[in-house]
Amino acid sequence: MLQTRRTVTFGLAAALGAALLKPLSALAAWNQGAFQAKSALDGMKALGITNAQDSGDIVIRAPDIAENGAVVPMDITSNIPGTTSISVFIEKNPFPYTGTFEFAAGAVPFVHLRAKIGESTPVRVVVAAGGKFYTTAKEVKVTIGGCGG
Amino acid sequence: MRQALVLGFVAVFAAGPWPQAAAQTEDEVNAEFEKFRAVLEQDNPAELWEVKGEELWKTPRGPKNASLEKCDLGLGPGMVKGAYVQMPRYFADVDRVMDAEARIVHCMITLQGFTYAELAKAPFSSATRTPDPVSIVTYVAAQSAGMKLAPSQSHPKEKEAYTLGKEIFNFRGGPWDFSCASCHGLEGKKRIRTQLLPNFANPATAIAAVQAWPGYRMTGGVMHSLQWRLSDCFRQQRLPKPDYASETLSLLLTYLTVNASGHVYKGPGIKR
Amino acid sequence: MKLKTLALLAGGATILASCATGPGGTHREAVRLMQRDFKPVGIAGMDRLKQDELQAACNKYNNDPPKEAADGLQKAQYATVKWPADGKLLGNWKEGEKVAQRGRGMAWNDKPGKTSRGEPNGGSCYNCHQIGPATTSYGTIGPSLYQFGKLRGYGMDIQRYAYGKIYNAKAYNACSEMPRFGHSGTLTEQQMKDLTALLMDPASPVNQ
Amino acid sequence: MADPMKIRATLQGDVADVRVLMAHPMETGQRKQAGKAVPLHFIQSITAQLNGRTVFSADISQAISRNPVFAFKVKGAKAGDKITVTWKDNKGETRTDETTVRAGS
Repeated sequence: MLQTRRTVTFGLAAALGAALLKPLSALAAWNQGAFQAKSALDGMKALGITNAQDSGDIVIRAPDIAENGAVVPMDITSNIPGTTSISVFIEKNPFPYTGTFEFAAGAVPFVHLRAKIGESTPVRVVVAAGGKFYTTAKEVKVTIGGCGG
Repeated sequence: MRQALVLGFVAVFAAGPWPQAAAQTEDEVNAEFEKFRAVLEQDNPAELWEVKGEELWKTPRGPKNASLEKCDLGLGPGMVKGAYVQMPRYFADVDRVMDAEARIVHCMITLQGFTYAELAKAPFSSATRTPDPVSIVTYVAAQSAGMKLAPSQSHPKEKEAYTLGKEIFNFRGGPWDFSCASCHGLEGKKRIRTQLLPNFANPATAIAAVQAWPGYRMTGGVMHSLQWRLSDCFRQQRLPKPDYASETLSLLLTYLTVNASGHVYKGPGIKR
Repeated sequence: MKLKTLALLAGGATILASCATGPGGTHREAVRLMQRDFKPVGIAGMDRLKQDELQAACNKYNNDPPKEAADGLQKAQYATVKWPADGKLLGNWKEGEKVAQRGRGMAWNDKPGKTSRGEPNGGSCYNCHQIGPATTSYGTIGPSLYQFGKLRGYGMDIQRYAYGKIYNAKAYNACSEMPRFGHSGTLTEQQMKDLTALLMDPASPVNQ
Repeated sequence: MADPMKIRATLQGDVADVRVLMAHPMETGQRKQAGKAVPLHFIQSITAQLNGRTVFSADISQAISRNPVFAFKVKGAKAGDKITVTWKDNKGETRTDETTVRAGS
């Protein structure tokens, strides 16, 4: 009984949440499989990303050497026409898939985010545009710091 | 086919080399840090506590159900704008010099009825809790953003605070013989690991002691004030622990802030 | 003098201020306030605010003692160095590298001889010195120790200098900023031998 | 109850530059407090609307920094338009805040 009620309540909340959040095409549900993948490649597989082509039209602005791995700022811009989403993979993190950002109704394919980076790593970005995937990567180093600043 | 595509991806991954990090020399590394420090400052989570601090300042709270709008930060009751850059300063009601957070704590005790013991019990932020005085001092500091540091040195006790603060800054003790000056009294752009050590005894560089505090610390993702920073310095000096909002810390802050006089204070910042 | 007294009277702060007039008086007053305002935490007891002869002298001379005073202080500090009974000064450089990297120990949450994590105390060497070539995030408060033995020779005199300097840096430079790792009980004899090996073993990466 | 977000939306030409600060611990599940691991607790989804129409959305992991900061840009916005941002975390907690688009300086 309790079980059922909880399910119902949860179901309702989820439905309400879904209505409120109005997810865009691909983001029907938070992709647990992709987020729990231990490699960028497995994460991409779970997201259905295949055959991504290297592209010079994706710009990642991130530090060459991050002052603090707990907060690494990045600006990611796609200059590929028809861009619908930007996905980020921090390859050497325990769970590399960091997120997907979707753009609609006039949103410019750009996002600023700040991520935790455990050790020096390539940051790989995959852009979806016109049903195809494009990719580039940037190496970010993480250093050992001093005291409290 | 699918397999081939996935393999193709592996090839792309393995192909490397990744664009080599261009920054190499110390100066280039520091320039890189500075560039992205500016990016981080543009949207600083410290603003979240500034908002919270303003609410705490204006809301009646504590056993006496009073707001802090009668708190005198040196410019008269309730005057917040520009108060932070003129502290530490002498307050006749306590007959001593107080820094901003010490004064806020004093007001919370006298106006709102909180006790020192409860405020000093866990005075520093953790991942899950930011003490009220930290949020309030963040709000107060933000109301002085863009103003020049001008702590008063007209009262004899303010002058005395400077000389005593200087002694505390230079006091060598503990098992490692450290003083504040061991790290922060050195000329020549010295570093601990990769962290630059500005000389706080030199008026040209002393601004670094107080600039960007209160600050959002990236390590741990917490809001910290100068009270925390000084306490942590003494921990790293391997000395015992200074009392929260104590006179000793106000004296030390007087020395540091007077040395930084004339420099523009940019408001709550972001720290490593 | 008269002016000063007048100013003090005007401020109404006579008693406190008058004992803080001379430099020694200011120092004493600062120490009194610190002793009042600090509390012991774990191994960091209030005794740490009591300066020993060397610390007091360095404060008094603003870390720049006249030669005669410096000589006397250094002689007294040199006498504190306990040399290993077996006469051997070189341990294992690989262990020394770990001690050099580790920066913890002796603070509020640490234990006697151990860090809060239960590791042996560190020497914090890389915080201030360049040492092995693999570590690029090193500090610059102290001189570079890269190729320490290669540049100075591997003889017993240099070994003794390295060990003695780690044990009590003040035996060589009275008001050095470097802690006295043996004298303060921070590092064990074996740890100091391992550090000496890191600097002096021809096989250590430091000397490549 | 989660603390409010701080949202700023400023026009640059006809593009609204939207910057969002969120108060959230973004616990990775790896951090230990008093010897015990702090459970995973992080924002999973973010949606932003311009006058009720979704323009930007994100699914994210615990690798996003504590107290997250995001910025995005929306073309065709006008001063006075309403920007609404909602986040939802893995414990089902959610928070919505809004602001109006302001003319650039």
